[in-house]
Amino acid sequence: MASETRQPDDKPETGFDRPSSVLGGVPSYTSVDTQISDIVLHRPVKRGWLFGLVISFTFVMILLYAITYLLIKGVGIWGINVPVAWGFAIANFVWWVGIGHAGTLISAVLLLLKQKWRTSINRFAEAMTLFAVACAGLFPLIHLGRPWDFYWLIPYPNTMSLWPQFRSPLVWDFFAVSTYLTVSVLFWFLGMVPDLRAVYNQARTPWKKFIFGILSLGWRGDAVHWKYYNSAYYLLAALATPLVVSVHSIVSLDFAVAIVPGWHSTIFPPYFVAGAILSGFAMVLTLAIPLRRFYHLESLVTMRHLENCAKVILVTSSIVGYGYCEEALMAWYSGDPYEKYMYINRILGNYGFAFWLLIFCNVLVSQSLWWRKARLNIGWLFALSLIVQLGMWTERVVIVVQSLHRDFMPSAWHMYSPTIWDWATLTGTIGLFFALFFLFIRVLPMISISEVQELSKEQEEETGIGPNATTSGRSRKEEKP
Amino acid sequence: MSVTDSAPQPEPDTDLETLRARLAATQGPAFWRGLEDLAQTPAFQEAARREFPRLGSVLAEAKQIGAGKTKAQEVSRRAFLTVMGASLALAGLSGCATQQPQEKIVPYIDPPNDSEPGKPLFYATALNLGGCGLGILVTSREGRPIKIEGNPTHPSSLGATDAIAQASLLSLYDPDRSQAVIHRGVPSTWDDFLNAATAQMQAEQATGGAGLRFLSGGILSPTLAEQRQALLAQYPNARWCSYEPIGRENMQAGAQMAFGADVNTVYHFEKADVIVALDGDFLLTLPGHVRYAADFGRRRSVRKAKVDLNRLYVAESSPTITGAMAEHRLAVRPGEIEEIARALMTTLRNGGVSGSFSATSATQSWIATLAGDLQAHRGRSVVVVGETQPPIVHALAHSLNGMLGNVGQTVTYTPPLEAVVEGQAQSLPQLVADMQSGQAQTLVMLDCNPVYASPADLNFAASLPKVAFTVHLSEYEDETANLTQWHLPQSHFLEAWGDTRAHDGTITLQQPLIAPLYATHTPYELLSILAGKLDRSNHDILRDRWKQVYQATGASVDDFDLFWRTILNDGVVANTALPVFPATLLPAFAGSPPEAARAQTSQPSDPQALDLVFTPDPTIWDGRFANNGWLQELPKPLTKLTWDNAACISPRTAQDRGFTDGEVVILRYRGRRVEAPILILPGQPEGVVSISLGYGRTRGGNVGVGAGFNAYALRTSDAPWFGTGLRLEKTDKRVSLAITHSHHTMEGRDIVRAATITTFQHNPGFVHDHQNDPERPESLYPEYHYPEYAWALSIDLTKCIGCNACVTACQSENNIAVVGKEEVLRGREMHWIRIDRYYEGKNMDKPNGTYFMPVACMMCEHAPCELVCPPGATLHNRDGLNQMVYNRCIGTRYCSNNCPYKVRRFNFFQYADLSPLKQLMRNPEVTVRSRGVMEKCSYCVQRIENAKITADKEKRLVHDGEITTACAQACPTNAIVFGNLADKNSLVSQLKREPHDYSLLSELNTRPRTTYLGKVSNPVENSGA
Amino acid sequence: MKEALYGYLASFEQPEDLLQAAREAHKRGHRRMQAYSPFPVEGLAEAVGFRFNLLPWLVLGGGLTGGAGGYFMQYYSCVISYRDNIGGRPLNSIPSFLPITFEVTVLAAALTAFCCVFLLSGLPRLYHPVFNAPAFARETQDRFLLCIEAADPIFEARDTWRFLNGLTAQEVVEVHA
Amino acid sequence: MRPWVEMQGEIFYREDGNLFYWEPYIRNTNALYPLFKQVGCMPQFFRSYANTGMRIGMLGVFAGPVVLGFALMGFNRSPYITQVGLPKGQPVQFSHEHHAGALGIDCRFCHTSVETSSYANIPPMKTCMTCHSQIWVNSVMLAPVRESYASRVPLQWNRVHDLPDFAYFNHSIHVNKGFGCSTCHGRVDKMPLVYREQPLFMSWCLNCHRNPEKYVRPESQIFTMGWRPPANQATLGPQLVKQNQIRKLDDCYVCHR
Repeated sequence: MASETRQPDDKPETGFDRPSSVLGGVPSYTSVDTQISDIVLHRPVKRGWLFGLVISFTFVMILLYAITYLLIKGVGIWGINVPVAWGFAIANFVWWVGIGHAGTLISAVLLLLKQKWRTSINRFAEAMTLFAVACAGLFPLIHLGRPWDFYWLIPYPNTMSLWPQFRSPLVWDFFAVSTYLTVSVLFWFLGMVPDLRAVYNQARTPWKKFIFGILSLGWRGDAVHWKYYNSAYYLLAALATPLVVSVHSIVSLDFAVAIVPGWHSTIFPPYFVAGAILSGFAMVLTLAIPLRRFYHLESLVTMRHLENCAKVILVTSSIVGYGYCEEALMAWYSGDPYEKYMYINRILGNYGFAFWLLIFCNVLVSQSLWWRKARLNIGWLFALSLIVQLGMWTERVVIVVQSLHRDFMPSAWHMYSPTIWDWATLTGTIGLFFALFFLFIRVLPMISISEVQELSKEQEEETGIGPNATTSGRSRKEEKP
Repeated sequence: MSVTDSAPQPEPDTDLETLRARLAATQGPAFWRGLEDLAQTPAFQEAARREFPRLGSVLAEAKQIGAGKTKAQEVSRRAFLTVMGASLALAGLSGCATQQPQEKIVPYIDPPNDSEPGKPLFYATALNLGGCGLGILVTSREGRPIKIEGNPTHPSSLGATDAIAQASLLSLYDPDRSQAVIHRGVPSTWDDFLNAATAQMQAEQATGGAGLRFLSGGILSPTLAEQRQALLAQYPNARWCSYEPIGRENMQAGAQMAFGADVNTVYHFEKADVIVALDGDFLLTLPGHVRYAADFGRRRSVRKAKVDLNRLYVAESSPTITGAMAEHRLAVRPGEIEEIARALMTTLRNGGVSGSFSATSATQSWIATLAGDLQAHRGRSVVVVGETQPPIVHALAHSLNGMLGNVGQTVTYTPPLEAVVEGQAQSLPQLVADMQSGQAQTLVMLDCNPVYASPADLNFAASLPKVAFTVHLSEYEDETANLTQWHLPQSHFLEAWGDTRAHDGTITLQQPLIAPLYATHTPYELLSILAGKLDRSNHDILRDRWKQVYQATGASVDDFDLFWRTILNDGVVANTALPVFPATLLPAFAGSPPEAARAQTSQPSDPQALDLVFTPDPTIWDGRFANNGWLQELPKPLTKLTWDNAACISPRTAQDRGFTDGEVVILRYRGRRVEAPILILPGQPEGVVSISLGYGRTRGGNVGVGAGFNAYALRTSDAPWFGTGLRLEKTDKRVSLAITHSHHTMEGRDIVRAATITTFQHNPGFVHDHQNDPERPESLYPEYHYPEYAWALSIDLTKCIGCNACVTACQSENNIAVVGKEEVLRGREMHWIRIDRYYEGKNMDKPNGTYFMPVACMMCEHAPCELVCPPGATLHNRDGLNQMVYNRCIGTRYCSNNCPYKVRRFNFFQYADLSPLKQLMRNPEVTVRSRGVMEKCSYCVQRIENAKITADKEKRLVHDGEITTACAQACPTNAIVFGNLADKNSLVSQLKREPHDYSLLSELNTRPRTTYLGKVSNPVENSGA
Repeated sequence: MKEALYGYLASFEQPEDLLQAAREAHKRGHRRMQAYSPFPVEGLAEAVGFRFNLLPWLVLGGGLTGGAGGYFMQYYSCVISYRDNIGGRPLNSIPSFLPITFEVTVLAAALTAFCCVFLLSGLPRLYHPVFNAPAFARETQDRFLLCIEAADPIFEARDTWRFLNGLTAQEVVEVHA
Repeated sequence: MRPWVEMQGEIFYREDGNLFYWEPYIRNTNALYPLFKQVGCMPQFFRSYANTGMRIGMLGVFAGPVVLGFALMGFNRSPYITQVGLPKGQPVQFSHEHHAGALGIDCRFCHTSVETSSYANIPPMKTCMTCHSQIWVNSVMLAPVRESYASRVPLQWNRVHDLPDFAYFNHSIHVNKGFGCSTCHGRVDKMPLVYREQPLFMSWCLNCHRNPEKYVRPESQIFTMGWRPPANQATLGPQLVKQNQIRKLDDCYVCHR
């Protein structure tokens, strides 16, 4: 829209990108409302957006094709075999769940920590969470030999009088992931209700009015509603915080509970969670950087946000690095011959290259963020976010495949090589993720209106100047004759 | 054309009906099965089988071995689109509510006398293999043979079997079997053949059969031998020649050389303290090897109470399981064996090594040690030579045995088993000459495949068309069938009457288990047809012959029925073992070895040249089992190679010449060439390439065709087993070899625990020494108690010879699917029990030891797999069995990941062949697993449960030895013992109290129910060899 | 045609104005009134007479019930319903049962919280008299509104109207049901 | 009170470094607003009945899945799936009511192997003909039987009690341990055409496998159709369980292999 022609982008950007400021200047309540809801309501379909959607939708089609073929033929179409009975499917699952962590973390944890800078990124971070978890949830389902019997994991009184085997980490997974998904949806939706009302108010066409009206449940912004709303919102945050930690801990237990050398390790939960946050924040950057660029949200999603994400990445990647060292230490210290062999084999064995790749991507590259210059270099941040994604995915694959392909009995050792269908499924879910996201930014307010309004008020009170204060009725009253 | 018109077969038909009905109701939503079975519904397949046998078989094959092949993976576009949309949506719901499809019940018209529905029946019969008959008991359910076990009363079996015997069941149900008479490539009928044959024979009658030629394998059947005699009497000028690709020409000639007469040598290993095998693989290929393995195993028992160990010396030119069992193994070029034999002889005569030939120090000391040992064990030693060695070596062995006073003790001689005694080596070239010259007018080939298996230099295929009238009776439409005018389908031995001889001559009656599935007949019938008796049935021929034999003994005809029933029931004809043959050594061999008879084994002229050795294939023998999926997928004992043969070379040779596994090379040998993949085999002698026969089939079934390369193409009649002058040429081609066990060493882990006998005597508990953790670490969990039954398995690594009998037995008992080469390459073979093979020592050219370790589900009491199974499809029962419930399994494969022994198998595709023909073969007591389901060894729980039911009815407990597992039952050496641990007196309990009993990976505290007895060997201490 | 009067709606431009107005109204004894704002305003609820927040207690209850239920579900299936020996582990494997217990606790609590927000605030309610006021079109934008219902105990048309106009309201309108 | 447009202007003219940045986004958000002001009210998008509609909708959203779930469970237990009480058509209208009931023929006359084998055995055509070669020799109803016996083509009965192929049931052990026919097959002597008495659910099997004492009978009663647990079953049952050495078997391998 207009902004392409008139480009205050660089001039003000320099001004607004003072990393200190959470918002680029103080917007008026109205402008916040309109600016955000316009993206949903009035902004015409842009070629760039359409292009992106088409690309990602193509991959959704590939995914559908791959899954259909899978259901017809069986999981044999993948590269898995008997020592390596879990291949890409589970690695992708872990990777996606990890990405799904940043959203809730940002919105819940930072909310409890009263971090202002969460405000303008939490909404799409949460959306990201949902879509990532949706992609993740796909894998445990399709990796089953008989997917149509997945419902045997649900405890319900059946004619066989049988129950799930509650000692199995996969059942824990089932509960953890579904709980996480549900709570995230609730949290996301609850936060969005007032904004949906705002969009409703801005909407012109009956259809939009109808849909947003229904979705906003007739929200009135009543003071008492706000009261309940807030306490519920904070309670959900308080619930989501341990939840988000538990989810990836439980996912890590899929491995830690097993006796496979390279899996059976007590440090898995913390180090999986760290990895999850790492990949999650990387994904936030991957999404935020183009978003603010194309939708001119530089003043809402400021350098402050990007830099903070960068800092989180730096910390978590260091934790992950510590995890690697810890594993090596335990392999040596435990004196367990199998562990020892596994770790040496991980570094120097058939899949050694993957190990060095993940060390480079997850630990080394992000160390550059110690320098502020790197943290403020948007281009570098974007590149880095992609590198970290790759690294984290590689780590999951290494943990799954490399540990399995040589365990206790040398007679059973066998290599694993992915097939075209493994890749199709992986890229397919990536397509699905972005397709959902593209749709999201067009149909729902991607930044929380009410919260930014609140924030702008607070800013106004700090700075003393702003578009709202001066229109005070009180001041006018004095002028009255 | 139709199969049904010529042979009445109501029985199979009705069965197929029921089966098709039963097939309709399998677990899993019909929706999905519908998709997988698209265009492969049993009805369609059945129709196809009847109308176009070839097509039917193609479909069956596509399903049998095609699971991994792309052609079977392809899904029709229509099928795909049908699901494309619905699939995702329906995937979940389809499981919820599905109505049961209607099953039919088809009763008998008249019930068969002695059979009760749901109860198995056992029939005694025998199969011919490797020059002697093996007595077996066949389990029959509702008139269908479903399992083969050894016949305890049969001298060659003693209740055990080998892999091939077990797998021969599958051949019966092979859709690729020849199903109709074929005349010049066109389907015809038996009637047409009868007319043609009668006419031809009348023509021959005139000349007394001057143009009449017969070609057959060795004839073990007395009845067939008599028919042959009669026929030759009828046609005095006719000639009968015999050719076995893996025959006993050398033994025969050797005997001639030593005794002036052909003899059949019977060994008594149970009496031998010292065994010397010169290229003599008596554990796997020698006639009677099952019995020999049993006898050998009996002398390999290491118990705290009593240690009884023989000592085995092996000098061999290509690694065999016999070599793997040897205390002192010597890998030599094939030509050197003779020298060794001679050296041994001279050494024994005049003490101290003879300088007659230049041997390496290793060889020298080997001979020295052996000589000393033999001196010490006169009369309690035995020298065995294999069929691959030239006659002179056999002769030398005879004289050695004579010299050591073994004859009458560990070695006895009988008249030959086989009826055809003319020099077999010459007979085939003679026949080909006649064919070339046109002397041969009529050629009748009985159960043989000369076009494929005859020596390349004879060029049999080219001369076959020159014969006016050719007849070929065979189970498959093989290479020969393609070139003969009349191809006649032969009955499988489970469909036929017959008789055969054990390795000691004892006769067994063969009786049919099922009416011929197709319009097939037997050699007996064919011979009687040719003799002009068209109306005599297979049964009549046998019964009448035996009636005569019975009357000849002077017994009254009235008792014959009783006699007949007795011999059928026993599976042996009492005291028909051949009498001892008074073989006396000819003077030449009485003294020191005659130099004259030295076979010219020239040392290779140019250094590049290698020795070539042909070996019988340990799984598909000479190629006659090439279409048997079980055997094709059975890992060969040492190479662990499936679906292929390869040119095996030693690591050193590979290193020197820069060859790697799977690299295709051109073998140039005596002006012939063949392309073969390289396989590096530890223990292979330096500069020797050994290739196994039987592969490279071009016709005769979809399973076998295209697998491996044809070794016969290099085989010449003058040097059928080995020769020098082989050259290898590199190519840029590679093939991937489906090897199930590629890692040779144990990585220093305490997997197989071995010691010498002296170590054992000083420290019986040696197995627990080099293990950092206690055998049974403490556990936090409360103990579960198993008061009534606690099933357990004990595997004696000292006894296990790695012969694979258990693997095939398990496959047959438990309906285990064949997956095909591609799937094996991916690491998806389905065997419930595998035999791990490890080498010990740094030098891969001369491994210090080769160990076999059968590994099946360990039935851990603290099973890691159970803990992680989400639907609880695998869990413990009250007998402490680790149950795997297929119908509850959703296929997360988590259990397999968490199984430290990796004994769980997963159905990545629909591996199980659901075609009606295969349904006939299934063990109805075991669920046929569907796609997406995990499976594993169950300790043959179907046997356990049935035994418990029987016991419960009698209000008692199952007592020891009442049941055993399929693997234990098949094992010739009784290395595997199954029993109840709760019963303190059971054999298995006793074995587990042995000091050298240990459990695999015990440090994981999985508490396996399967434990091992450490391997104890009996070498001569401080010997260099 | 005009329906019955629902109340008067005063719209302010600043949260402070609204807050103050609400306080004054409450001081005057108005009870049946609501204050609307685009974003939560500190103390506004109390100003219009909000006292006790039930929600947290409901959530606590929900969570506890969920947790207990979650554990019992596992205990029942493993110890009471089908007593299976799983890898030699005790029937009641407490450590293995904790993860699910935790997850169910969180789930139950979250669902309670979510549902109670709307139940307690009487939502969904798509139609509401105050929506008739034009100012409400900007209620989520930049308007801070105070509505005193006609049903209010001390509501008296003229008096209340004057009172509201006396405030810093930017405009006051009648709202009809 | 100023008209709305003016007020907007006011913001327009404010020269503020921050503010101008926002101008392009400030549009006449509600062009119709002045008009509404004249009317004094703005028509609502949703009418009052929308509230009721919405509540119903919410109910559907939350209650719907639950209801559907229960419906499915019910469906799975319905005769449509279990075929309980639905007589099956057969190639010949063989009446157990007549043979077992009226004529009082013992079960074992036809189902010969019920005491010894896993299969109870469906009688061969010959068994039918033992009698029906003497009586009802010309009955039209029996034509198929005679035909099949003559032509050696067996009849194909429709299976009524059909366990899945992965469940291995053994008649003999049940009969030997004192469990009667009618416990599972119902009053066959009252069935002109046989139907399923029991759903054959795994839960149903387990019910007896876990409490055999409720269903076990004295040996004499096993083949009696009308047997009901006597008043003293509570004491009799456990005795029989003890005396027949009945174990409570709920291991998977008992039935699944």
